[in-house]
Order: sequence, then C-alpha cells, then structure tokens
Amino acid sequence: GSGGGDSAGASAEGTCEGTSVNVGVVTSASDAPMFIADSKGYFKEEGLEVNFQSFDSAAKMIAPLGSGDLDVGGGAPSAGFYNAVARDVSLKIVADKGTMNEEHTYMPMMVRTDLVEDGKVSSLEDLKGLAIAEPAQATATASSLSSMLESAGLGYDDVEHSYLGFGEHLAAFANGGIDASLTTEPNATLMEEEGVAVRFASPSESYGSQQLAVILYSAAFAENTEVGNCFMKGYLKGVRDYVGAFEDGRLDSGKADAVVDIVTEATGIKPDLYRQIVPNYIDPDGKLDQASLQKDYDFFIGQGVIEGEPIELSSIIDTSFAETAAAELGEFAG
Amino acid sequence: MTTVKADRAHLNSRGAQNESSTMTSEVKISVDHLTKQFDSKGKTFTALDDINITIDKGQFFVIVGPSGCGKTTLLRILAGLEKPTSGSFSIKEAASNRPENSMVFQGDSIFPWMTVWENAAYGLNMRNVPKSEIKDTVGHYLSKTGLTAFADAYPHQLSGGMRQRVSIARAFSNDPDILLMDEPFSALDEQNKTLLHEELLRIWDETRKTVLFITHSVDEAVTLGDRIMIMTSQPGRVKAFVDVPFERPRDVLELRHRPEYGEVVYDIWQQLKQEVNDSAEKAKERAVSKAARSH
Amino acid sequence: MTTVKADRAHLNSRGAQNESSTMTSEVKISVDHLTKQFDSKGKTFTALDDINITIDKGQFFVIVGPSGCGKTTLLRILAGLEKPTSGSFSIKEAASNRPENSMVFQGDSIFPWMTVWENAAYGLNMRNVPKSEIKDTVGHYLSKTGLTAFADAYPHQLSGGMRQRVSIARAFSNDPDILLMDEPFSALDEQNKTLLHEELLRIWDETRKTVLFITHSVDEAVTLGDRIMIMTSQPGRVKAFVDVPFERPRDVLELRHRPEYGEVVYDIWQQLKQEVNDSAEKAKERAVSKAARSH
Amino acid sequence: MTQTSAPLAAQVVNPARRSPKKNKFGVSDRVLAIGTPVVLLLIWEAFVHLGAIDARFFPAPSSIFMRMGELIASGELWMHMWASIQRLFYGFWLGLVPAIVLGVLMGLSRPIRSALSPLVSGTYPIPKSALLPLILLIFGLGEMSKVVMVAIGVFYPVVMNTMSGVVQVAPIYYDVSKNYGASKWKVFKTVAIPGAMPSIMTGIELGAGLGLILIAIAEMMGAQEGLGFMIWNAWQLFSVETMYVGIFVIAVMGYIIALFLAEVAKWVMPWKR
Amino acid sequence: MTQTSAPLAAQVVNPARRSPKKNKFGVSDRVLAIGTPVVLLLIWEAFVHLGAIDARFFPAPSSIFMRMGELIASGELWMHMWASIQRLFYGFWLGLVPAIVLGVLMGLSRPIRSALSPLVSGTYPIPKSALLPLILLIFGLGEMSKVVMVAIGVFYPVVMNTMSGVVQVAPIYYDVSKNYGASKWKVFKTVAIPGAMPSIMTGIELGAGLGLILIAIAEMMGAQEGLGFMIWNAWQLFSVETMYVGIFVIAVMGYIIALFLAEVAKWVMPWKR
Ligand SMILES: Nc1ncnc2c1ncn2[C@@H]1O[C@H](COP(=O)(O)OP(=O)(O)OP(=O)(O)O)[C@@H](O)[C@H]1O
Ligand SMILES: Nc1ncnc2c1ncn2[C@@H]1O[C@H](COP(=O)(O)OP(=O)(O)OP(=O)(O)O)[C@@H](O)[C@H]1O
Ligand SMILES: [Mg+2]
Ligand SMILES: [Mg+2]
Repeated sequence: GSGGGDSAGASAEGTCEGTSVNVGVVTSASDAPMFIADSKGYFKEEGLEVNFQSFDSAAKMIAPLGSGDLDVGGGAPSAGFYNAVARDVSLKIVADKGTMNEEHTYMPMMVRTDLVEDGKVSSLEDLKGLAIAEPAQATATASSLSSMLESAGLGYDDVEHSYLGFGEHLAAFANGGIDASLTTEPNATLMEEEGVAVRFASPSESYGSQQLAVILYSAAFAENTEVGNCFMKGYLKGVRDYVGAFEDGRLDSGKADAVVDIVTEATGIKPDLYRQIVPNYIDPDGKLDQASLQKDYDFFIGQGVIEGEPIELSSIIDTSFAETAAAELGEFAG
Repeated sequence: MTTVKADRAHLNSRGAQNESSTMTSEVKISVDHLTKQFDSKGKTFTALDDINITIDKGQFFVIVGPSGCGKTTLLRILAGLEKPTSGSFSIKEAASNRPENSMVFQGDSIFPWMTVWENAAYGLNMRNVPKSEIKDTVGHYLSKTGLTAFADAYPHQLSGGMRQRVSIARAFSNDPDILLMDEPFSALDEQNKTLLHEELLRIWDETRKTVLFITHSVDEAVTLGDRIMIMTSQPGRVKAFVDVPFERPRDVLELRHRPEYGEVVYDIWQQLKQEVNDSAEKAKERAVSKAARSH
Repeated sequence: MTTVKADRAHLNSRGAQNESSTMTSEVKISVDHLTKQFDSKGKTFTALDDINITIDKGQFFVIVGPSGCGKTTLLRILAGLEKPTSGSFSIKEAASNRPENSMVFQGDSIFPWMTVWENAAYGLNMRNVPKSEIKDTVGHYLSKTGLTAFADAYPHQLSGGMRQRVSIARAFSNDPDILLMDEPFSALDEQNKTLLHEELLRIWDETRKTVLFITHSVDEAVTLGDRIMIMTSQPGRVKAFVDVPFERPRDVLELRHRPEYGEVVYDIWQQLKQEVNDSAEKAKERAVSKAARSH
Repeated sequence: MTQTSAPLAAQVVNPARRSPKKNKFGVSDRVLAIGTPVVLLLIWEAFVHLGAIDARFFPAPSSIFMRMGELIASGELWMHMWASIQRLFYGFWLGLVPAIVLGVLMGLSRPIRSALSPLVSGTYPIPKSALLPLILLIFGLGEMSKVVMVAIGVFYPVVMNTMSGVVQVAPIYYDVSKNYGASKWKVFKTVAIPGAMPSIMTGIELGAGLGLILIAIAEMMGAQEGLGFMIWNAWQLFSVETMYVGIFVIAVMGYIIALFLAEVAKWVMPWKR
Repeated sequence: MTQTSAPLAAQVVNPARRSPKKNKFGVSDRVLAIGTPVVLLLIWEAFVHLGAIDARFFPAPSSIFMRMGELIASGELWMHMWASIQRLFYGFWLGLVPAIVLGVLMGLSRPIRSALSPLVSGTYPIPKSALLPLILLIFGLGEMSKVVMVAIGVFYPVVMNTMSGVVQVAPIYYDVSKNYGASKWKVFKTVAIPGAMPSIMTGIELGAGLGLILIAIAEMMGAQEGLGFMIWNAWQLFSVETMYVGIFVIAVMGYIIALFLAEVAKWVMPWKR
C-alpha cells in the first residue's frame, strides 16, 4: 500500500502529486465513476496515479484492504465487512457508490418467465417456498429481499435461498435451478433478452432508498486526509459526469455517449446493452444513506451472523472526505 | 501348405533313428528366406539374414550359436512376437486343441504380481481350463521343478534359478504343440538340470511335441537334440545343420563315453569356435573403422 | 581383526601352489556364524544357517550349491546389500585406493537408461576417475567382451548374453579389491566363456584380487578356483570345502585329461547330487505336510 | 578393517526393500508423521503470540481449534462434512471407473491413444471454475453437478497415470500374455492393471485430492452445505476461524484418504512386500 | 496352416514396442489426433443448427471461431494469452524444481517420506479458491501471487509422481549404485531421476495442467489481463462466445504443452526407443 506512506511529504505541501493509489474494482457497471474519472484524467488532475485491481466480489477486497495492499475498495456493505471491522481490520465507509431507489431499480426482483406466464407467480406472496438466488448469505441484497418478503407477509426463511454469483443467475434460470432472484444490471437486462426471466418487482417499493454499494478506505489511507480528499475529488468528478449523463434515469440518450464509450471500453459491456440497462444511482456529493446502512446492519444481527459485540456504525463511517470534496467542487448542476 | 524353398539337398543326412521315418514325417515349421533387421538411430542392423529351415513334426530341434547371433530373435519371430523384415515362415496348425506354442523366455519373464502357482497356471487360466485339471497339472510341474513348497511365494522371494524353473513349469503346464525354449536351463545346477532334461524328454516322448531349444551347451544340444542348427554370428545365418545319430531313449552317461559322441561334440565345437573367432575379427574391424571414422 | 571361529582343522589341505604361501597369506574375508532369515507372511524362512568361512587375500574362492541354497544371498550380504539376521562378517580394508568390491549381479542389472559404454564406465564415473583413464579402461574391457561395436547401444537393443557381458565389463573396469561374481558366464556360449575365463584369470593374476565366484558348472569351478565351497540346500549351510590341487597357470585342455581332475569333479558332483536328492526329499516332505495341513 | 556386522545406511538408497519401522535415529515413522504437522502448528501458534504473524488473517491454531469445538458441538461441522463426503464418494467412483478403463485402453492401443490424447490433454486444463456454470446448466443446481465436478477431478489424474503406467509395463510381460493366448480382457486384467497398479494408485491419490479441490469450488455455487460452502461462506462473512476449520478438516480428510489409499495399495498389491 | 508372414494385431497388446505410424486400418496417428476433435466440433456445430443444443450457452463452434478472429485481430486475445503464458512459465519452474528434489528425497529416504507425507497429502486437497485470498495477502496483488498459484498447481502432481516413480525403480538398480559406491547425489542423478523419469513426465503433464487450471482462478482476482480474467469477465458480461474462445485457447495450450512434453520425453529418455 502506497497511499499512506508515499504521500506523507506530498501532503505536507498541500498537494497529492505523485501518489499512487491501489483501487479494487469488480469491473462491472457499478464502477462507472472510477473509470470515467480515470479516463478523463480527474485523478491525474489531483496528482494521483490510480491502479485498478479487479476482484470477483467485494468480500475478497476486505483482506487486502486490511493488509494495506489496497487503499480504496468498493462494494456492498455485508456482514463480512462488519465482522472484519470487529476483528481489527479497520476500514472506513466514506462515500456512496450505488444507491437503489424507485427510479433506479438496478437490482430488480427477477422471476422465471414460465412461472409468470403460467400465472404461478403473480404476486410476492407466491414466492413462498420457491428458490430465490442471491449472491451470498448476509449481504445488502439479502436485506432487500428480506424487506420485500416482509412486505408480502413472508419471513426471510419462508423461501429457499440459493447462493449464486450474479453471473450465474442467468444459467440457473435457464435450467430451472432457481425460480426467482435479485440480480444486478446488466445481468437483469440480459435475462430479459434471453427470455429466461422477467422483471417482477422493485425492492425499493418496500425498502425505499437503499445504500447498496459504498466506497471504502483502508485505515492507513483514511489517516492521510490530504490524499483521501484528493481521491474523493477525482471520484466525485467522475460521479457527477456519470449521473449528469442520465436522461430519465437511463444512459440511452446522446448526452451519455462519452460515458457509454468509457464504461463499455473499460468493462467490455456491449454498448447497446449498456444503453438499455437501468444504471445505478450515485449521489453527486457522495452522501451516504446511513439509515439504510443501519437497517441492513440490524438485519445482519437478526440473522445471527455478526460475530462479537455489535459496533457503533458511526465509528466506521467517515463522511468528511465526501463533504470536503463536495464543498470544493460546489453544487452539482445536474 | 506353402512351398518351402529351403535347399534340402544342402542339409546333412538325417540321423539313423529318424531315417526310417523320413517318408512319414510331415513338416511342422518351415522358414523361408527370413531376414530380420533392427533400425536404430537411422542405422540398420541385420540380426537374421536369409534363414531357411524346415522342422519336422515331433522333432527336437536345437539351435546353437555365439551370443548375439539372433537365436532369440528367431524364436520370437516364430512365436509371432516380432515381425520378420522380409521372408516368411509357416507353421502347421495343431490337430488337437492344444495351444500352438509356448515359450520359455530367456531371462526374467514371470509376472512379479503373481505367486509361483498363479504364474505356472497362467497359460491354463488363459484357456479357461477347468480348475481341477489346472490343479493337477500345475501341481505336477511345480513338484517336478521342486517348487511345491514355494507355490504361494512371489517372484521377488525366489532365487534366480527358482524363477527360471517357474518359467519352465509355466510352459510345460500349458502343454503346447510346439515348445520354444530359450536357454531354459542356463541358471540351473547340473542336478536340477538333469532332472528337468529327463522330464522334458518324457513330455516330448509322450506327447510328440515339436521342440525348439536354444542352448550354449554343446553337450546339452547333443544329448537332447535330433538335429542341431549352428548359426553364424552377426548377421545370424545358418552355418550348418548337424543330425544327431543316437537312438532314443538315450542313456546320457553311456552316451558320453561313445567315440561318436566325442566326434559330434568336437565337430560342433570347432564350427562354433571358428564362428566366434570370425566374429571377434569382425568386431575388431568394425571398431577400428569406427575409430577411424571418429578421427 | 575379529577372531575367526571357523574350524580350520576341518578343512582339506591346501593345494600345492598355495601350500608354500600359507604362512604369508592373510585373511581377507571372514564370516562368522552368519545366519540370514527372511520373513514373509509371518513365517520365517532360513536362507543361510550358521555360515563360517575364511577367505585369504588373493584367493579365487568358488561357491557351488543347488539352486536356491543361498549363494546369492551370501554374496549380497558380503557386498553390504543385505543385513545378516545374526552373526557377523569382516572384510579387511584394501591397502590401495581401490573400491572394496564390485559385483557381477545374477540376472539383468545394467541400467536400461544408459548406453553400453555408460554402463561399463559406471563405477569409474562414480569415483570421478579422469575421463582419459575411463576411456582406456572401458575401451579395453568392451573390446574384451566383444561389445565395442555396441558401445552406443542401449540395453534393450542387446541380446541376453550381451547384457551379461556389459555387466562383466562394468565390474572388471571398476578394478575392485574383491570381485563378487554371481554366475557371471551362465548366458554365454562356450567360446565367449573361454575368452572371458582367460581375461578373468589374467586380471586376477596381475592384480591379486580376491575373487568370490558363484557357478553351477563344476568344470568351471575346478578350472578356475583355488578353493570350492559346497553348500547344502535349504537352509544353506557349508557342506564342505574342497581345495583345488592344480598349479597355475592351468592349461584347461590338458587339465581335463588328468585323472585327478576327474576325481575332484566327481567328488564335488557326488556331494552336490546327494544334496539335490536330499532337498528333493525335503521338498516332497514339506509339500506333503502342507497338503496334510490344508485338509 | 571394516567391521560390518550391521551395515548402516542401506535404507537410504534402498527404498523398495523392506526396512525397519525405526530409522537410524531411533525415531519411528509414526512419530515423524504426526510430529511434523504438530511442530508446524506449534511454531505457528508461537509466531502468533509473538506477533510475528498477522492474527487477523492467520489466527492462532488454538483459536481455530476452539472454533472447531464449537462447530462440532453444534453439529454444523458434521453436517457440512457429511454432505461433502457423500458427494466425494459418488463422484470418486463416477470418475474412477471410466478413467481406469480408458487409461488402460489408451495405454494398450496406439490408435485409441492417438485419437483420445488430444481430447484428454486439451480438456484437462480447462479451468473448472469456468466450466462450473456450464455444468450447472447441464446437471442442475442439485447434487449431480457437485458429483460430476468431483468425478472430473478424479478422472484426469487417474486416466493419465493409468495410461502412463500401462505403457511403462515391461514389454516382456505383454509378450508372455500374448504367447500364452491371453484375450484382450485377460491382458487387461492380468498384465496391464497389475503392472500399472503403482502408477494407478498414485493417480487415484492425485485424483481424490483434485476431487476435493473441485468439490470446494462446486459447493461455492448453489449449495447450502458442504465444506466448500462452509469455507466460502465463512470467507464471505469474514469468519476467519471458521474458514480455517474448514481448511483444516479438508487437510485432515486428504491425509486420511492418503493413509487409506496406502492400505488399499498394500491390499491390491500383495506382491509388493 | 497359418501363414504368418506378417503377424497382425501385435501393436494392440504390445504398446511399448516401436509400432508403425499407420495402424491396421491405414489411418495414421496424426490423422486420428486431429480428426477426433474436428469430428466432435462438427457434431456440435450440427447439433446447434438442428436446435438440439441450447445455442445461448453452447454457441456453434463457427461463431466461436468468428469471435476468435475478432479477438485476434484486435490483439486482445494475444494480450491475455501472453500474460497467462508468462505467469505459467515462471510458476512452472518455481513449482517443478522443488517438487522433483523433494519427490526424489521422499522416494529415497523413508524418514523424509514419513515426515513430509502428511504435509503433502494434507495440503494438496485444500481448495485453492480458499487459499487464494491468503496468497494474495502474503504475496500481494501483483504477478507474484499468480505465479505462486501456478507453482502450487505444478508442485503436487510432480512431487507425488516423482516419489512414486522413485519408489518403483527396481531395487536392483539401487543395489548396483550402492555397490559401485555412488554418492547420494549420484544415486539421485544416475538412478532415481532416470528410473523415475516416465512417472515424472506424467507428473509434469498433470502439473502443467493443474497450473493452467489454477492460473484461471488466480486471474479472477487482482488481474486485468490473462486468459482466466478474460473467461471470467466474459461470463460476467454473458459474452458467451468470448468465454468459449478463452476455454478453447486454454484447451489448445494444454494440448500443445502435452505435445511439447512428449517431445521433451523423447529427448530426456533416449533409451525409450
Ligand atoms: N530391439 C532391438 N533393437 C536393436 N537390436 C536388437 C534388438 N533386439 C535384438 N537386437 C540385436 O539383434 C542381435 C541378435 O539378438 P538376439 O537376442 O536374437 O541374440 P541371441 O542369439 O539370442 O544372443 P544370446 O545368446 O546372447 O541370447 C543382437 O546383436 C542384438 O543386438
Ligand atoms: N527377499 C526374499 N524374501 C524371501 N525369501 C527370499 C528372498 N530372497 C531370497 N529368498 C530365499 O532365499 C533362498 C536363497 O536365495 P538365493 O537367491 O540366495 O539362492 P541362490 O543360491 O542364489 O540360488 P540360484 O542358484 O537359483 O540363484 C531361496 O530359497 C529364496 O526363496
Ligand atoms: Mg538370446
Ligand atoms: Mg543366485
């Protein structure tokens, strides 16, 4: 990890010049602002040299963040994340990376086409006893699902849970292994294209706005306020370009051409597909929805997967970077 | 039956006892212009060169020749384990339902993963002979080879000579039409050898097998054989056929005191000696030319 | 040097040529109450039973005995390849920097992954002898064994007898203090055998090696040896020592016409015959008792 | 004079001959076999207490064993183990039998070897993680996909080692079986299989291990139990000790399988002392 | 009368003897080696066109090859291949050398075997997917962790096959080397290694394959290029053809490695005709 040490001298002079930052990404659409900031040189403007390291899931970033191999990571706050904090893997939640709300349902509930067409599943209550896929136990997705089931009068355990990576959901629908799923974009759109499943419901209807992904700083990186701010500024510039390209919550207008080019180039998503999907929303100021985080945390405790004493969430949330950067960037024009 | 082109006129006259049966004897094996070459590193090595032989049914045919002259190769070809490079051979099918031939291989050939008993019973088991018959036959030959007490031992627990005896028991038990024996008694003491000579002659006599027998012992050749083929060394050619003129059954000790015995042995010995000297010459020449080339 | 308990008085008188040197001869190998047992499936098999031998330095010591009597086992123990179950042996260290002993193993023992040359040079290479010396020595013995033309061949391209000659060349090249030879010439024709007998005697004569030589040929034993040990069969014990009373160098053909030669051979032959008959009896008994037990 | 009443060091260069259960230092094989891992665990424990190892990611063995105790008490560990063992068992046979048959055929027949080698050598290195989704598609999310995954793991090392073992059998033995009129099936049974047995047994050990490796990958998807699921889930939940319990149990299972196979080897190869 | 001027069927039961390049049906080995996979691909293609296979997940080979053409043209495929090949190369040696040394030592010395067997048999089946995060912690996110992963894959099959090969060498050869005063190092070099060479080569083939399997797992994390990354990423994006291109390239690499090793085998074992 170079974030903390390398930049000590640089930050004393009030600049981040020459500091390199290791950033963990999952190389999916939700990393769009990172790629935009990188491609448009926003990190360079701050004097940062950013190295992306890809991971197959956010959970795998926790250890490198703890050991200092990564400075910045991003992903869904899961029970594993809080457990890691509880055993001294000190991390800070610093900014929004993905918010799901009514207009931006980028992780819809999908139900297998034949079930819907046969009328076997016409409301959430019909999910009882069916196999529902989610990426892992005790993630934010599990919390979303829980609140959806609750709204239909079902308990979390009234359905069968199948733990499958988002990438596997399509195949599992195709061979009938699962009946429903909570799947992020672009996989949700792909499923519709392939005709294996249909969008059935939005978690936001029951949950409201949910903090699905966050930016994480390693403890060492967070200690270096200067560099943390520099990075955040670059990131938020990227975020603002990203949400600025939205038209009715989509990226299908001409306004989005530049963003589409950058993101599809970096992730390999086909441009046509990317224009079609429901992109994730990110607050232009990087503001975190702490209530949602707390709700998920409480859900994890209820699931009995939190090890050790419950922690005070505010002790690991540090909104100062986002606030400072947003203040420097000024009001987002839209 | 194919015409056998081997030059019969060239052969020595047949022995007294066989003379009378010349008209009735039928040819069992005929080898016709057979040549075998091995390729290695692009070079061709001729092991057998233009071999022509005719072996009558029921004949005890002995092959002698200097080490490396191709005796084993010839036997392996007749057993179908090696292909001749050119020429051909033919074997008259057995009238009975006996297996065509069984070989006592030179060197270790018994299966390390089978007990002495299983090894000796191998051929019979392959032919699905009834268990009780196997028990009798194998039991008999293990006793003849002095291995009864070691029936359950594995080869690695045996001495060299004992392993060779297992191989002999395996071939005898199989009761083939033709016995191919490649220096079968080389690792045995004189006494065991004598016992097995007797057993071999008994079997041969009772079942009228054709026997092809390779040996380095001229005494053994003359004591056992009807006809002896002397081979030249590298490349292996037929140097001469010698018919053994002694009546059967032979009394070995008495035989060795007859002057004719000494003559036959001396004759073969001389021919072989000449062969070995020639081959030593040749080897030296080759070595010299090789050394010359490497300069 | 440990005290050797073997009963010297019991031994035959020494041969004429050796008689004079009796006082000056020193003991090279002494074997003391040596016993070797093998365990298999819980049963104990006694291969060697209370062996006591003294072998003088420079002696040509021949071991004969029925197949399976423990000759190979004894040689392997002396070579340090097998541990005695009880008893001990001692070998006087070589004065020179020669290797202590080299063995010509019974059966195939040359490395399949080395050429004839590499196999023959093995011992010398292990001792880091200079390349030029290796070239001379190995070249000499390959020529003596008639393998010069096959120096680059691999074992699978050789005949059985040729492989045995490689093993002999390997041992001779190594120039050891003690030569352990386990039926070294069994797969060779009479002529090659004679050539190698001569070479062996030349080496022995020139370098005063101690030679332990196992053979099944009584003729070979009497022609080559100073002293012959006859062993009993299972368990292997010392049956008798026979000193060979012929002066050296020996003219083999002349020797065979002497009446004493016939006597010695006949004596050994008789003892061995008795042994084999005994062991056949024993085997039968064991087989019977085994059959009885299996009922 | 060299007194050699008990020549030493023979066992060092003479592996295949029966050698004493105690070596020259008087330490028995069993003590060594148990001692080495125990010593390593103790060193690990000491390092953690000395702070030389990052205990957040490499927790002390003592704490791992404590967690193991808890998981055993709750029955959870056993449940996961049992699920994996069953899959392993069926997958093992499903992979083993065709592997031996095919391996012997490829070893005995040159045309079959030529025809199938590219398929075997080509499909073996395909990342099983990439294959898993396709296996899920074909065999569903249920037990079958996991069993198939184990079978794939067992198959390749066994087929390759069998083939190579059969080719390595000294040609003289094939000559003998041919000379004694053995049918193809008998050549198979009396020469190829016993002759190749040592190689086959090594292949089976490698195969069983690869089966264990792959089952862990398979259980990361669509499973609710099994050691692979347990490890993966523990890592998702950052329940580090639980993860190590899973790893430790798999290691012990691997060692037990190896011991068991060594016994089987003695039994199927009685001719090896 | 049996006319046996050219005995047939010898090659079927006589694998180790030099046999003709053409078999009895007159089909050469090379034709078979190329023919079998081609025929399978054609059948696959036909099935797709007949609708017998779900083309969404098992696209026609023709479309896979078209995608391959595109990826070659853009240079992308080559970039991924080159990254993987480099890691494979370094990892191969890093795993091979200690595996052979340790394998021979374990084969020759019973105490070493007793002491290390539990470690080898125990650590081998540990799921590498579970190990990866720990390897990342120890070796960092860079190249080293991938190289180590390959090395682990190569290590186990080689060490086990080497050990088993060394133990299988006929005891007489160790006797000879001992009798001729070979030092331990020379026993190593002149007996154990050449005697075990056929097993070692099979181990290397298995090891190289496992290295390829594991590199694909390793490249799913902390990598931006490499065939494993390409396959994983393609699957995430449901770019099915691209995924198959990756799988196909790995299969071809595996086969080329096998062919190459066969040549190496001929070269290191000149005594095997
Ligand atoms: N596979 C092979 N490749 C090359 N050359 C071979 C092969 N097999 C045998 N030879 C050569 O053929 C010749 C004859 O060998 P063969 O084994 O038939 O001899 P032999 O007469 O049985 O000798 P011996 O009495 O020593 O057993 C030898 O010179 C040998 O080198
Ligand atoms: N490893 C072993 N395990 C069990 N028994 C063995 C072992 N090695 C040898 N024997 C037995 O010891 C006895 C002596 O064997 P050895 O090889 O010394 O005989 P030998 O005198 O050399 O016979 P030959 O003349 O046949 O070579 C034999 O009966 C044999 O069965
Ligand atoms: Mg021969
Ligand atoms: Mg012997």
